[in-house]
Formats: sequence, structure tokens, C-alpha cells
Amino acid sequence: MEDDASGLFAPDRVAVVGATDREGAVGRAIVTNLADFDGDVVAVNPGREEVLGYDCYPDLQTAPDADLAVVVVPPSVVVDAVRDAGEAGVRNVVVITAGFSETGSEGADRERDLAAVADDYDLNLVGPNSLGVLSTPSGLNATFGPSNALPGSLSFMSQSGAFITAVLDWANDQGIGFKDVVSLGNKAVMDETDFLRQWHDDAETNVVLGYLEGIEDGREFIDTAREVTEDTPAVVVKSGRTEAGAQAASSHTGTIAGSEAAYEAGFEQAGVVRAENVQELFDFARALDGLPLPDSEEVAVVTNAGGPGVMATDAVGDARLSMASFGDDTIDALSEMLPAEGNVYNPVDVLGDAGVERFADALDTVLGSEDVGCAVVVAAPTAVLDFAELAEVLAERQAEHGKPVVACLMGGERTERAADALSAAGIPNYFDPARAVDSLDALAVQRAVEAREYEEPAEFDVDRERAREIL
Amino acid sequence: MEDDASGLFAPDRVAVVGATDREGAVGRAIVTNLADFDGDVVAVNPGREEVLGYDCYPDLQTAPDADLAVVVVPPSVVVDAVRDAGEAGVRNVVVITAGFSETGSEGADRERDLAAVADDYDLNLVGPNSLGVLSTPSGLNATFGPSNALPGSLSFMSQSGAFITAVLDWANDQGIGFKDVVSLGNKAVMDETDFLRQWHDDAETNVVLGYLEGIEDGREFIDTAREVTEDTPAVVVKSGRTEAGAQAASSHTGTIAGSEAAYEAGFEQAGVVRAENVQELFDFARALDGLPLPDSEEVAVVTNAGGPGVMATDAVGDARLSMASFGDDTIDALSEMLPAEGNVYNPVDVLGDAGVERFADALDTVLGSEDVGCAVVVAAPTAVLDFAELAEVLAERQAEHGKPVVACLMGGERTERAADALSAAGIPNYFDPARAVDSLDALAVQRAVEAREYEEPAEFDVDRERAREIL
Amino acid sequence: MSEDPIAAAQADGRTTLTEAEAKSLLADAGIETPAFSVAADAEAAVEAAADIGFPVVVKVSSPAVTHKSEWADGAGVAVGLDSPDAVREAAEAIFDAADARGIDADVLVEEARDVDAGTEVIVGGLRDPSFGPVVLTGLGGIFTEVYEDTSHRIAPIDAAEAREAIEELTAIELLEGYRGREPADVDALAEVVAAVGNLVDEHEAISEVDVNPVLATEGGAVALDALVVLGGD
Amino acid sequence: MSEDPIAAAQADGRTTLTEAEAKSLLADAGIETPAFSVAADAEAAVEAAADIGFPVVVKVSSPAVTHKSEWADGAGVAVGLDSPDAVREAAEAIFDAADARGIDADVLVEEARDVDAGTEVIVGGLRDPSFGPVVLTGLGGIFTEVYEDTSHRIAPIDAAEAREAIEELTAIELLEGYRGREPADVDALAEVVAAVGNLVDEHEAISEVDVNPVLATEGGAVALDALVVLGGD
Repeated sequence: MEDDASGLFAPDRVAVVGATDREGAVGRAIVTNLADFDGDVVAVNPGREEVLGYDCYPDLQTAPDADLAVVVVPPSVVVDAVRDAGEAGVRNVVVITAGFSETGSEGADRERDLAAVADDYDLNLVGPNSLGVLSTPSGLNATFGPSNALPGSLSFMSQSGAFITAVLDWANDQGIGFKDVVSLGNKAVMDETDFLRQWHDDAETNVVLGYLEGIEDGREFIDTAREVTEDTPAVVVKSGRTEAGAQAASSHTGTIAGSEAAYEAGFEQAGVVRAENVQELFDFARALDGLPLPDSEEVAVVTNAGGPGVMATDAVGDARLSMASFGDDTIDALSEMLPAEGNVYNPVDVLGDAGVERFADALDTVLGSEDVGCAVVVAAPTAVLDFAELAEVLAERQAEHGKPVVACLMGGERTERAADALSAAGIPNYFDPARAVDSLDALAVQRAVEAREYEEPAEFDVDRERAREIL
Repeated sequence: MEDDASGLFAPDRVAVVGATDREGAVGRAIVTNLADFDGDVVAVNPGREEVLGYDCYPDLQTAPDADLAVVVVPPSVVVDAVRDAGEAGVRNVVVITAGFSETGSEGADRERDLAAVADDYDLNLVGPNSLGVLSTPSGLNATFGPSNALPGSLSFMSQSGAFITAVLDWANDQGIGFKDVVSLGNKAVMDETDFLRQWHDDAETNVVLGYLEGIEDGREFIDTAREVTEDTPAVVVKSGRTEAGAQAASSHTGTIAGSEAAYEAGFEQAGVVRAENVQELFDFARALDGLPLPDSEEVAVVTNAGGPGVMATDAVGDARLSMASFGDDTIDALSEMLPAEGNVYNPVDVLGDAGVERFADALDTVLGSEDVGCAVVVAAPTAVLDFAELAEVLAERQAEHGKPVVACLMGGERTERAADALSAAGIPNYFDPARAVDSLDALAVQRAVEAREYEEPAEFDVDRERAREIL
Repeated sequence: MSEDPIAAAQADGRTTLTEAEAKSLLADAGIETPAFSVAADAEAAVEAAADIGFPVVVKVSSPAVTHKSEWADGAGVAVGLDSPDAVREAAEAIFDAADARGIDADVLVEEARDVDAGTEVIVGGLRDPSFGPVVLTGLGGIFTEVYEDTSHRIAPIDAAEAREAIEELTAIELLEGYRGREPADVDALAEVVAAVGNLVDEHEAISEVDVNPVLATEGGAVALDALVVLGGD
Repeated sequence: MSEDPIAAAQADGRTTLTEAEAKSLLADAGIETPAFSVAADAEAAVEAAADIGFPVVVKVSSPAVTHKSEWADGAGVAVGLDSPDAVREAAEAIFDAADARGIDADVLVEEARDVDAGTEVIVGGLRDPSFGPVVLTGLGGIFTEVYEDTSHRIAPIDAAEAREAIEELTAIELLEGYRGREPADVDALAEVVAAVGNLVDEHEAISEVDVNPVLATEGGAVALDALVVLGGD
């Protein structure tokens, strides 16, 4: 495998090996999805001269040089097709075809052969049994899924292709965009660690997301992830967390995954932000993408509604965060700007008759305090409060103070315009105060990860090097 | 206080004491919100002859007989106004006015006077410091909030008026409807226990929802709730769960609430389904409203996507539910209908090429098995699967088998039509399998509650009765 | 001892019952305690010990002493006394220490129980501002203090519900025959839990009960020490 | 004893090291163990005891015996031996029992340590299918078994990370001077945790290490018993 796998996502020319115009065929879906690709597309299929308007060649040797080959031929000829790609100098290969280790021992043999060929030619090989790869800057959609992705700065790898199709459809609706997406398939060659490394080197990726059912080489994953997560957050859902789930995962993938205790320890040591479920995966990723990291875990809650303010406080109590304790200056400043019935302690209650200005002043004061690392603004709808204006204020103040602010502007239709403005500023907005606070919590986790200093176990390193020399 | 408080929600005539047409006044907002009320509305205000088209009377004695008085006069004259209501034979009173126990000792004195008057006249009194009450069957919106509610079978009480305004706006957007809504305010007379009792007797209420910051009389609450929750689920968020939250709640409401350990025990003993946050409150309530209770805690997962199926299984592992273990009959039947690569064990994998029919057959089989108490259907979008048709099938099968089914039809726009059909059938649909499973879990909790048999501590009862006799 | 220990303590203006008062309250509530007797002088203590049967434990009994085992450099509690002389010596040490400190004291003479023969359980009662009487169950020491492995119920509860409260404990295994030990009589323990709940429920004056430890054995559940605190008003 | 206990065991076709082999492996890894010696007859055992200094512990040492304390009706382990005669008697009992069972056995003579002087800690090593070497830390007995109060780290780790792993335990209070006890030397314990991790990491042949207990005291951390299991292939 080559070190740089960027050719997978930004090739100049893509060859679809097994391209076809037969209705319902995967080879047709791939070619169709490549319509928006900025580079060249060539079809490879000995039985055709043209596929859906693209020139078609009998094999990769006769086709113009491609840097990415997407292989959708039947399983029995995949290994030959990949060898041809190697011979033809293609460096990056995605094997869509299924029928490998996931189907039994014959398939497993085939997969070993495939890995051996990839090794012979130093190929960056994704799959087999992959939905494909996708990258928004180059317009590449080399998948057979039904949806394309919106552009963004999240890069997403998934061990389930079906989950990718679900996520893309949903994300388009939610306005969530991606830089790269890869369906890992059976991970015969490239695995989660390779993509971690790849996206660490990628300036256009802000956050790495992963849906994983297992990790191939835990040690390598940890060593790589430690470097990556020092400046690039990685959020991962690992399924098979529970005994029931692990059993299901093992029957689904046919592999024995490590114990949950080892995964928990391994992710922790790797600096990976672990999400328990799909909602957390995207909540955490969006917060990490859009917001600066906090200076501390001290949260200020600013609200016009006592009850929801208490709910936010409960969520802080559940999290690793804590409620900021204000110094005298902050309290004095708040006392001056708030009516007597307001609460100048944390959670700050600006009262139900507060307009945008009072919210702005209170937020300015708490964000300006060194006792506060981040803030949650919780607002119930009132006659005197314009959510859209409040959203502008949050975006401004957040940018000005450089501290993360999350929002809980509570409502339905009336929050829509505000939510768009917040989203544009990278500020998440949720109806449930607990979800807003949990997003801040993910930032606090990443802050702790970036503050770590890893010491190599020095003594051991010597031994390991010696061992390598001997081998 | 009277036993029957239904007059609060379905009066023949409402009198607004303190009605006004002054812009921005709460007394105007109330009158305006009463526009859709099926019964009569009269205004009471000595300074006016008509308010916004309604006849206005100087006092309740001169006004035609009302069965609900909504009081929005200044705090200093509230007690007098309520006494007038009692004298005039009004049985139900909602005090909107603030400035009572939440503001200090003078207000607390006023509140005690208010309670005494309510006691003298046996009034059902809500508040003071209440947003009001609302009931959809009669079109009553006696609140000063900005939104009305959609009709439904959830009845909702909240110790935070702001939370009600937020919830109504959001619920309208989500298509969630209510039977009754009450803002409890300071609970000078009527509290959570009274409304539990009220809604238990109400045929139109399927599920009781509560946002509470404290419980007045824990023993009475438990005794009442035990009777109520035997057939009517009650879902409650109690804020101030954490130390930080409890501190915030106590400074917000000015009362010392009991310990979290006592609340946890108390809710458990009361048979209340406890929600940790706002999302759970409504997720649980909707599931309890729309679905039958399961016969057992054994879940079948039916999916076309291995990965999301494992995520659902993890969620089952986290819950009180367990994965159903299929008997031979079920396995044989599934083996016959599924392709060889499918999984006939739980989670059932009907494979990515499954159409609606294969889903239907598999669901039929598992729901027909006595080993299965409930089911989750997890579907990723594919070219051969029509979500809207699948939704119809889920609704049919669920009705036919009488076992709860929840859905996780994963996607964005393409799920919309399906979600509407599911929603009409009472089936929740979530993108996150964990949320779908958690809804089933709430059903399992309610099932356990309804299966309980409470034994009165017999010996003690005698003592208590003796004690009462002595007193 | 007074018929009603709560009234007696209130009459004295005390907010804490003596151990003997607390135990008689427990005994009245149907909770097993070791046989005990309060003696006003050393000879009475020796006689009481003879009646109870050796070995016995002798403890200081005085409203002025709240932490018996730390009182008077350890003179306040003497365990494993298996002869009249040993009892006399221990009792005299207590009376001397009381005199030296200028306080009134009796001695509590109590049947000795082997704590190693069972599992130490804590059963507590308290009064919650919202829910009123609450009964708490946990295993002794570390389990309650470090692991916070306790379960709570709003009282009154019946024995079945008390049993559920006990079974909720993570440490329930220790009562069910952990590592080849005889399983404890959980039903007997449940009766104690229910009874402590009833105590707080029936006596408005009680603000706190701490039965620590209850010794749970295969043969039953015995309250070895007890503290009862009365409310301020 | 062989220079390389793993190679010796493998040469014998064994998958389990004897306690002496396991301890010499630990000692090589820098983990403190009680002074010990393996003796092939009773007189050698007495001499070894004299060298080590009384009191000593004598245990059966044989690949054929895995559960020493249950072996031969308890003859397999004799503690608190404070004279040459006591050592001789214990050693002879072991050799007799071994003869009666037709197995080869030595005896392990070991410096006695007072387990009440510290806190018993479990340090384990295992090999995870995904992550490889894992080191586990927990407090002895109930804390690990009932409360599952353990922390895991993928090895190798340095002592600072091992310390963090220890501090993650709910029961850390017990090592920090609970109820007036002297605090244990957590740094020394962390060295043991790191060393066990390194052992599994460096020796591919090891599939499992169980150092149970490590006695953590204010003066250090000593491995009192150890089991090392080798992989099947």
C-alpha cells in the first residue's frame, strides 16, 4: 500500500471496470453516479464500446492511464481485474464486488489472494464488498448508493455500506456536508487506521467520523490516532458495545472482535471521541467541526426561562463539564444589567421579558469572564424575543470571544430562520437542552485529548527496535 | 378543593378577570387566545364595557354565571378577586398573576391568604404565577402563550410556563397534539397529584406528561400515581436531578426539594416512567400513546442492513429489553423465506435486496411467534425498497398482531411520506436505531408497572387509621 | 427504662436516644437485638452479664456520649468479656471515666455476637422534605461509603418490597452465599428494613435512624448498634 | 530454575508456568516478589527457610498442581511457619501427598508477608483479539468480582498512565488512606501495572498473566502470587 491515498478521492481519471448500461446493475449505478465528476471517466468492459456515453475499453492496458479503478466485475474475476490494474499502473482500487470473506471459506481464500495482489503492486485498495468512495471537492461519487453528498469538512468512513446510504440521504436533508466518504467493506487492505492517517494529512477535513464494527490492528490504530487526534478530532461509533450487540456483530461480519473493555481502553488511549449512537456521532462531529475548543470545562448557562435553565444545568451535572462559578466582577456586572428578579449566579436568568439586547449583554459578560470556558444559551419563545436576531448575536459574540457557544432556542417553526443562521456560524441548536450541553461536552473531551502529552514507554521502545533488528 | 376538576378544561363559560384590550397586556393575550373557545367568554373589568368584542362586567357577581375564572389582576387584589369568584359560585380558578411565593416573604403571605380563600370556597385553583390552562376538545386556550395546541390524547402539566410555550411551538411543528395542558405555577392549591387524578378519570387522556421541579406531598403522589399508572402511563421529567441542577432549581423556585435518591425511589414506587430529558419525555409519551404494550420484553429486530441492525441490538443490550431467542418454528419459517445469505437468527437480516414483501413476511413470522413481544424494523434506503409501502405494512402487521412495532426507516426526504403513515398508525420512526429501541423500552417499563400488585402494608394501615381516629 | 424512649428523651431535652433506648424502640418494632440490660453500677453489670450469659459486651450508656468507641481512650466499649471479673473491670473503668469527666453514665451490658459469622448491613431511616419517611439499605463500610451501593424506598413498605430493595444492591451476591458462605436470611433482613421504614413513618418525632450494623446471618438479622435522632422541632 | 521459564515450560509442553517460574519472570521484569526458593526435598526446604528468614510460607510447586490451596486437602499451602521443624513438616506433607498422587513436585519456600498490612490488588494481563496486550487493574476479591471495579489499558503503558488506570478505580480511596490507614505507595503499584503490561507485550507466548494478589502497602507493592498462562500455539 502506498503512503498517500489521496488518489482515491481526487483522481484525474477513474476507470470503472465492469461498467455496464444494463438496468439495475451495480456497474451502471456507479457510472451514473460519476456524472458530476470533475475528471475523466472511462469504462472498462470487453463486451462494449461505449457505456452511457463514456468510451469503453476491453481492459485497463488499452484504456488511457487511470489513477483510480472501481472494480465491479463478478467475484471470480476480481483478483485478475485488480492484477490488471496493478500492471496498468493504477495506484488506487476500490473493489465493490461482494462474495469474499463475508461469505465463507472460499470467499476468504479469494480475499487473501486479493490482498496478496494488492501487496505485490503496492495498491491502495478499498474493499472488497464496498459501497464505494465519494469526495465532494472533485465531485467524485464512485458509489452505487442512491444519494450524493453535500460539500463539507467532515470525512466519514463506515464499515456498513447501508449505513452510508442512510446517512447521506439524512444528511442532505439536515444540511450536513462531507469532504470524503469511504465504505470500508471487508478491509482486505485499507482499514480505519489508513483513513485516519489520510484525513489527518488532508487540509480540507476538519473532523473524522467513523462507524466501525471492529479494529484490525489495535496497536497501530492507537499509535496513529494519537498523532491524528492531537489536532484533528475523530468521533467513532463502535457497534457491538453490548454482549447482545457483539454477538450480532460477530455473526454479521464473521470476525471475532475484541472485548468491549479493550475497545473502551483503546479508544480512550487513542484520543478518539466515542459516540454511543448515531445521534451522538453527528451531534459531536458537528460541534467539533463548527466550534472552537473551550479554554476550560466551566460552563455558563444564560436563559430567559428558569425551568429549561435547570434542565441545562442537570445536563452539565451529567457531563464532564461543570457550572462556572462567577467571580465578583461578573456578578457585579450582571447585577447592574439585570432586573432585580433576575439571577446573576449561574444559570443566569435574564427573565421572560428579556429582549435580544439583554441576552447579548449577559452573554458578553459571562464570555468575557476568565471563569467561563463555554456557554449554553437556552431561550423559550416570548413576545419580546426575536430568535433570528438572537441567533445573530450568538454568532457574533461567539466569534468575538473565541469561546464555544451552543444554543437551545426552543420552539418549532419560529426557530427555523434562527437555526439556519446558527448553523451557518457553526453553532448547534437543539430543542432539548441536554443535547446542546452534550455537544459542549464533546468539545471538552477533545480539549482534554489535545492537552495530553504522550510519553513513549522508553525502555520498551529499545526492546522493540532490537526485536525488529533481529527479525 | 373539589374532587372533579374537569370544569377547568371544559367549562361552559369562562370569565377573564382583569380582561383588557391594552396592547402587550397579559389580560389582552388571554382574551385573544380564547377566540376559538366553544363556550361563552365574558370579560370582567370595572373600567370597561366591552373588551375585544366580549361583554365586560364590573365584577363576577354581576357577570353571568361562569364555571372558570381566569384571574389576571395585579397581585395586591388577586385574593379579593378569588374571594369574589368563590362568592359568585365559580368553582374553577386559574391565577395567572405572578408576585407570590416566588418573590419573597410578602408574596408568600399573599399566597397563604390565597390558599385559605380557595379552601373556604372549595375552589379548584391553579397557580398563581401560571401561564394558564388549555384544552383542545373545547377549544379552550386560557393561556397568555403565543401558540395553541393541536388536538391529541396527551395531557401535559408543567411547573415551568416557559417550557409550555416552547413545547407547544415545537409540538405543532412535530405534529404532536394534546388533550389538556396546565401550567402549575406555584401550586398554592392544585398540584401534580390533583392533575394525575384528574387525567386518570379523563377518557380522552391516554398518557400524562409532567415537567416537575418538585413534588409537594410525596406520599399522596405515590398513592395516587399507583392507581393512575395501573392503566394510564405517566411520564415525568423531574429537573434538579444532579447536584448542580438541584442547586439551580432551589434558587429558581425558592423551595428545598427532596433528595434525588428519594425522587428516584418515589417515582419508581409510584409507577411513573421517568424521562431524563426533554427528548425522552416526548419519545416515551408518543410510544405509550400510540402503541399497545408488549407481552414480553423479548425484541425481534428485522433489518435489511447488518450495521444498523447491530446498532439496534446494542440499544437492546443497553435497555431492560432482551433480544428474543427464536424457536425452531420461527427459524424454519425464516429460513424458507429468506435467501441463504440472510440471517434467520435475531437480528433478522432480510438483506439489501429485500423488497417490502420480504420485510412483511419476516415481520409476520417474528410477530406471530410467542417468543417475541415486540419488534424494531430497521431499514436503510435501497433501490428496491419503497419506504411508504413499508410503512403501510408495518401499520398493518402491528394492528394485526397487536404487538408494538417501532421503526427506524433511515433517511431524510425519502422517509417523509413513510413517517406520516407511521405517525398516523402511532408508530414512532427515528433515524437513530437507539431512539427507536428506547421507545420500546418505555413500553416495557409501563408493562412492568401495570403487572405490579401492590400490597398495602396491612399492619401499618391499622395504626394509621387508629392515628386518624385519635386526631 | 422508660416505656416510651422518645418521650423520655424529649422530656430530657435530648435529640439523640441512647443505644439502649434506640434498641428498645427497635425491639418494640419487632427487630431482633442482642439481649441487653442497663446497669447503674458495676455489680449490677455483673449480675446482668450472668443473666445474659457470657461472653458479653459492655458499653458506656450516657446521653453525654455520642461516639462510644472513641470515648475515654477506648474505655467506652469493651468486647468479648467472658467472666464476671472482666465485666466488673470494664464497668468500673467506664464509671471512673464518667466521674473523671463529670458526666452521668450507666453501662449497657449486651450479649456478644460474632460479627464474622455474617454480613454487616446498614439500614437507615430518614425524612425527606418531599417524600417524608425513606428507608435506606446498604452493606456495611466500603460498600456504602465508597461504592454508594445503596437502595432507597419511600416508607412504609411491606417485606416483599423491602426484599426487592435488598435485591437491587450490587452486593446482593454477598448475601446469597458468596464464595461458599452460607446465604443470609434475606427475608429476616427484609423485615428489619420494613420495620425501620415503619418506625420513621409512625414516629413523626424521629428524623433519622441508623441501624449500623445489622448482622445478617443464615439464622436471621440482628441489630448490633443503633442510633436514633429526633427532629429539632 | 531455567534461565528462561517460558522456554522451559514450552520445552515441557506446558501451558502454565509454576508459581516460581512466574515469579522469576515478574522479578526479571522489575516487580518485587517475596524472597523465595524452590527445594526438591524437605532438608533443602529447611535450609532455604533459614536463608530467607522465618516466618515463611511453603507451597507445592508442580506443573501438575494448578489450584495449590485446594490440593491434597489443604496440604499444598502452609503459612506462618516460624521454625525449621514446622517447615520440614509442611514440606514432608507436600512430598508425601505428591508421592501418593504419583506426581513430581518441588516445594516453594517463600518469605511470609502480612496481608493485613496492606491492600490486595489484582493486576492481570491478557491478549485481546483486536488490541493485543491489555493490562487490567482492580482491587482483590469482591471489588473486582462483584463490583467489576477494574480499569483496562492497552499495553505497553508508562508508569504515569498506569497510575491513571489505578486512579480510575472507584476503590482508589482504599489505596489513599481510607479510614485512617496509611496510604499505599501508588507509584510502586503503577510500576507493577506497567511491568505486567510490558510482560504481555514483550512475550508473544504469554496469553494471560494473573498477579493476584499484589500487596500494596505504604512501603511498596509486592506480588504475592502469580499465574502465567502460555498461548495454545
